[in-house]
Amino acid sequence: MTTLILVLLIILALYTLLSRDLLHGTIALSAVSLLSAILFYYLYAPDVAITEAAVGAGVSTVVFVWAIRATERRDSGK
Amino acid sequence: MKPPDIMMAPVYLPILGAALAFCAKAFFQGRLGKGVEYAGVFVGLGLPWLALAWGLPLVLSGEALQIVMGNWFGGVGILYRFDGLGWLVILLGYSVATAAYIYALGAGPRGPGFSGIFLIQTAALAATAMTVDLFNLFVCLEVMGIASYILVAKSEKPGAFLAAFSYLMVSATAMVFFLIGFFGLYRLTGALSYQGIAEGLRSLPENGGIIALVSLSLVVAAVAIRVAVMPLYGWLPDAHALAPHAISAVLSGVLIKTPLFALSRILMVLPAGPEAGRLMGYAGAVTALAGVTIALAQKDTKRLLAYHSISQIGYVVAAWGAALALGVHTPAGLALMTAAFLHALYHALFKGLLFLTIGTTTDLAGERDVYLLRGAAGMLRRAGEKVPVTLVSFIMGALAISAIPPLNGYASKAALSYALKGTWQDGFLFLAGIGTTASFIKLSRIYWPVRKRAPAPAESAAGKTIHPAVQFSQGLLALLCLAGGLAGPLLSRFVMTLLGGDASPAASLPPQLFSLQNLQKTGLVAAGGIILFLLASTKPGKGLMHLIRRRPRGFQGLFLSFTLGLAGLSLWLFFQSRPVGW
Amino acid sequence: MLDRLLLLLLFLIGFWGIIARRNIIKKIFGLTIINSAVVILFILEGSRIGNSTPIMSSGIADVVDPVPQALMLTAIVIGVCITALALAMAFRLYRSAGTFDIDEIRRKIHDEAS
Amino acid sequence: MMKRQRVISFLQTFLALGAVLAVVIPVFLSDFPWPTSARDYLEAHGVADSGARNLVSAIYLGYRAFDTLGETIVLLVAVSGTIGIIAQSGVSLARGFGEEALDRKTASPRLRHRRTELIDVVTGKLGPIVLIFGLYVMLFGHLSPGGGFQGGVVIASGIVFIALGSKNEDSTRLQEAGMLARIEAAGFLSLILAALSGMVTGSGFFGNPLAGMGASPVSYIVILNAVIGLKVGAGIGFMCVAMMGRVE
Repeated sequence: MTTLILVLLIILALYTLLSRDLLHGTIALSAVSLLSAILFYYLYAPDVAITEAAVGAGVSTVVFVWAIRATERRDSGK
Repeated sequence: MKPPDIMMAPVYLPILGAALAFCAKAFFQGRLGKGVEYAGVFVGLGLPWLALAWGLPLVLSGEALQIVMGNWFGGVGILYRFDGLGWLVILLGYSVATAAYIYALGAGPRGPGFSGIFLIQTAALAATAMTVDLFNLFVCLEVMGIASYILVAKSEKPGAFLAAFSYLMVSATAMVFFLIGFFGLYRLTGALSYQGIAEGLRSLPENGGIIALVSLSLVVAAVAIRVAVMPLYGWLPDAHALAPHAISAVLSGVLIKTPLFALSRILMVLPAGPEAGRLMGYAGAVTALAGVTIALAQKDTKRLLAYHSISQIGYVVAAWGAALALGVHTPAGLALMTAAFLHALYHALFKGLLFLTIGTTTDLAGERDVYLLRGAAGMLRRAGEKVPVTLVSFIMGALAISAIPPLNGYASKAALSYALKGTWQDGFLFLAGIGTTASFIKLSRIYWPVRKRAPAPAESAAGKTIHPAVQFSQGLLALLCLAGGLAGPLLSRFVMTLLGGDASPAASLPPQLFSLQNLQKTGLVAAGGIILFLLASTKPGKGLMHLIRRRPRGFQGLFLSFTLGLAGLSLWLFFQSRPVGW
Repeated sequence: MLDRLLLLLLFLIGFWGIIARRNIIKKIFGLTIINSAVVILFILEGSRIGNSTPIMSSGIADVVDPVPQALMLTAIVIGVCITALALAMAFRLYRSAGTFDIDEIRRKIHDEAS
Repeated sequence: MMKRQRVISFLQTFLALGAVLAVVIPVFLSDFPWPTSARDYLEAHGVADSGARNLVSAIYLGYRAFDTLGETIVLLVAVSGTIGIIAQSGVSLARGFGEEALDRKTASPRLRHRRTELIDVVTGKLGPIVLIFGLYVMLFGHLSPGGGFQGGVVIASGIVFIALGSKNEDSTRLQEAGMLARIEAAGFLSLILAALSGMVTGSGFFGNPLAGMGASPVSYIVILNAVIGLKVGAGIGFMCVAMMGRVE
């Protein structure tokens, strides 16, 4: 179970960094946060799971989406 | 109010003051808001001086007060230690912060938000100086960092956001490496405080072997990046040059020294500590020389001062590293650590003074280029400064950094060269002294009266005058520099008793401060400086300096130098722990 | 052993994102990823010594190590605060330089300064 | 010129990654047995010392409460710094929450016309429920998983729901940035006073003031949870509401 989630995390992290569209990157990043929250719950760490879900997926996604909304969505260069 | 509570005053009083400042910002407007804000600033910056005065007899007698925060169980709770080193670093932090805040009242950023973040930064400085718990050091460095990123970005100059962003990214990444190092040490020992980790490591075979060495190098490299030693200095020039003047003074004066002395608490206790200290000492000596050569090449006045900060911190780290290598409780080690702290304290004073005076002058003249700005002395007089406080303060600061006798730079550099005599580092520091004198002759040219073919004399923008608070803070720092210089031997004896406790009587002090031998050395440095300055203003000299200025400095370079510094440190620790070699 | 290798790979991907990608928002993505990787490392290794949640209701025996969990709460929140601040600065950089590419931003700001 | 620069940057990346890999491998891949000394002590004495059955809350608000204060300060500084940096830029999106009046009429038109029925119904109804859940997570931190921070962030999302879903006429004061800034500042001040209260009753800075007295010591942790929850909720709510540029 842990290994499966870690493999998924790696795939999502790669997609976050490689995708042209920053908004897709943000959504993939909040998926990374959510998956790590599920992993924490599985590893008997509910406090960290709630924090990771609420703070990691919640607040940082809001801030990322706001930053991209206020600026530019396409990632031009490499 | 038991002793442990008064000891913690320098930490929680500024936080209380910051809370008052933020309440003033949210609740009150106009005069009431100002009143509450200044009440918070008084609580935050004024009262802790009483706690320091109360603590003095305790640390003078060589005692140290070590408490667990809130009397919880020591294995899990947070340990704080109030001893001579802590007292001195808090004194350093508060003196520069108070002078810088007075300057900010006159010319710097204003408002309750600024006061709150400034107070929180001061609280983080005091906490970093006293903590002996590794994860609490992580939190204190993060609080200090985040406060300084925002204060750097407050100056609204175009480059300030890029400087603050680079500083933030490099420090945040370094702190993640710190967490990995902390993970390694917690995994081996199960303890959080330095003593607990040290005992745990010593009970393991080979002191924990490769994992302990790698974890220690991760922790040391992450903290060393805030000290801007040679490979890891890339972020500092932009951040210090583009920050508001009051913040540049605090950044250069205190923010690169407190992590250094917090690191000395770790390296004094952990088994592989002296080896890491030795390598950082060597890196410090190289930093002193390289920092000066780059500083000599700079055009922008504040960037020149920022590179000087790197070079001067190189002096401090050279002596500090050698002190740790020998062990602070040996007489030679104690003399080195005393010289290192003395120079750190004096550098905080004269570098803060230089940043403030140069800031006032360049703001008034609207020009920051060393080659274009001339006749600033006349301009200051015309801007209504009857008593030339800024000019005199600048001269005293420049003399102090070039180690000219009556001022404090001379006393601390004499102590440094006495403690380091006979080592190659002393040679490097001697050459760096010559470079410093040359670059400060170049910097002081902005004040010289205008010659016929020189560019137009600086004219201060209409209506700009110098605020009395600005003059007061500059005058205060200049007097402290002079007093520090005259009372050199007395103060170094005082610092030695605080640091050494029992070993202090045996340790030797530089015999006679104004001895013929020291004066001869100063004359040599001054002559070398003038010759180097003349060389630098020749055609090939300018070409070489242009080359140094144009070297590529990218964002990636910061991280590459961090990783190479990290790998170098762990290799060094690995080979040092294998004396036999394979 | 495989979990630790995957975690090391996740950390390296995040670090590669910080140093190699030229878009500063991607660099902040990388910072968030390496922060998550270290937090997972702490919790994963900390949970090997027990098999129940550290809430001491009656009859609970060998509990997972609560110390790394308490420390990682702090690390997660600090990571998010650093990310929020980095994004505010990236926003201001975009407004002054018109692009997220770190090299162009540096070139534009150097042209303005000199 | 571009080709050479690209090669240099590739080499730098490769070198940096190699150095990091070499240094970090021993720490990541070591299978040294995890220390159990801290866990054993807490299992035996955790509940007795702090009164909280949730050991993570016991550490996080009892043994190492100073770290939590540091964390709260980082959050406060980050929120005020982020808002300060954005507000100074005077952007249309940012204009909505400048330091001066934050009345509801300055929301930029771009946001107003995109409000679908879905947002009105969902957020309008869900707001209070999320707030109640946030308060529950906050106040029961010492028994069930959760606590100050988690409850605070859930409350912040509740505030965002209310700010999104409120109709023109019946909006509560809870969504005005000025009000949230006041709650945050008051929360921070009361957190410091709660921390200092330990000194008055002689159990030291961040000590448990009720340790000696009759009341069960866990109520100190509940107070800390409540104060931190309010402060975090108001702080993050303030940032999110400000970033939304004051939707009607």
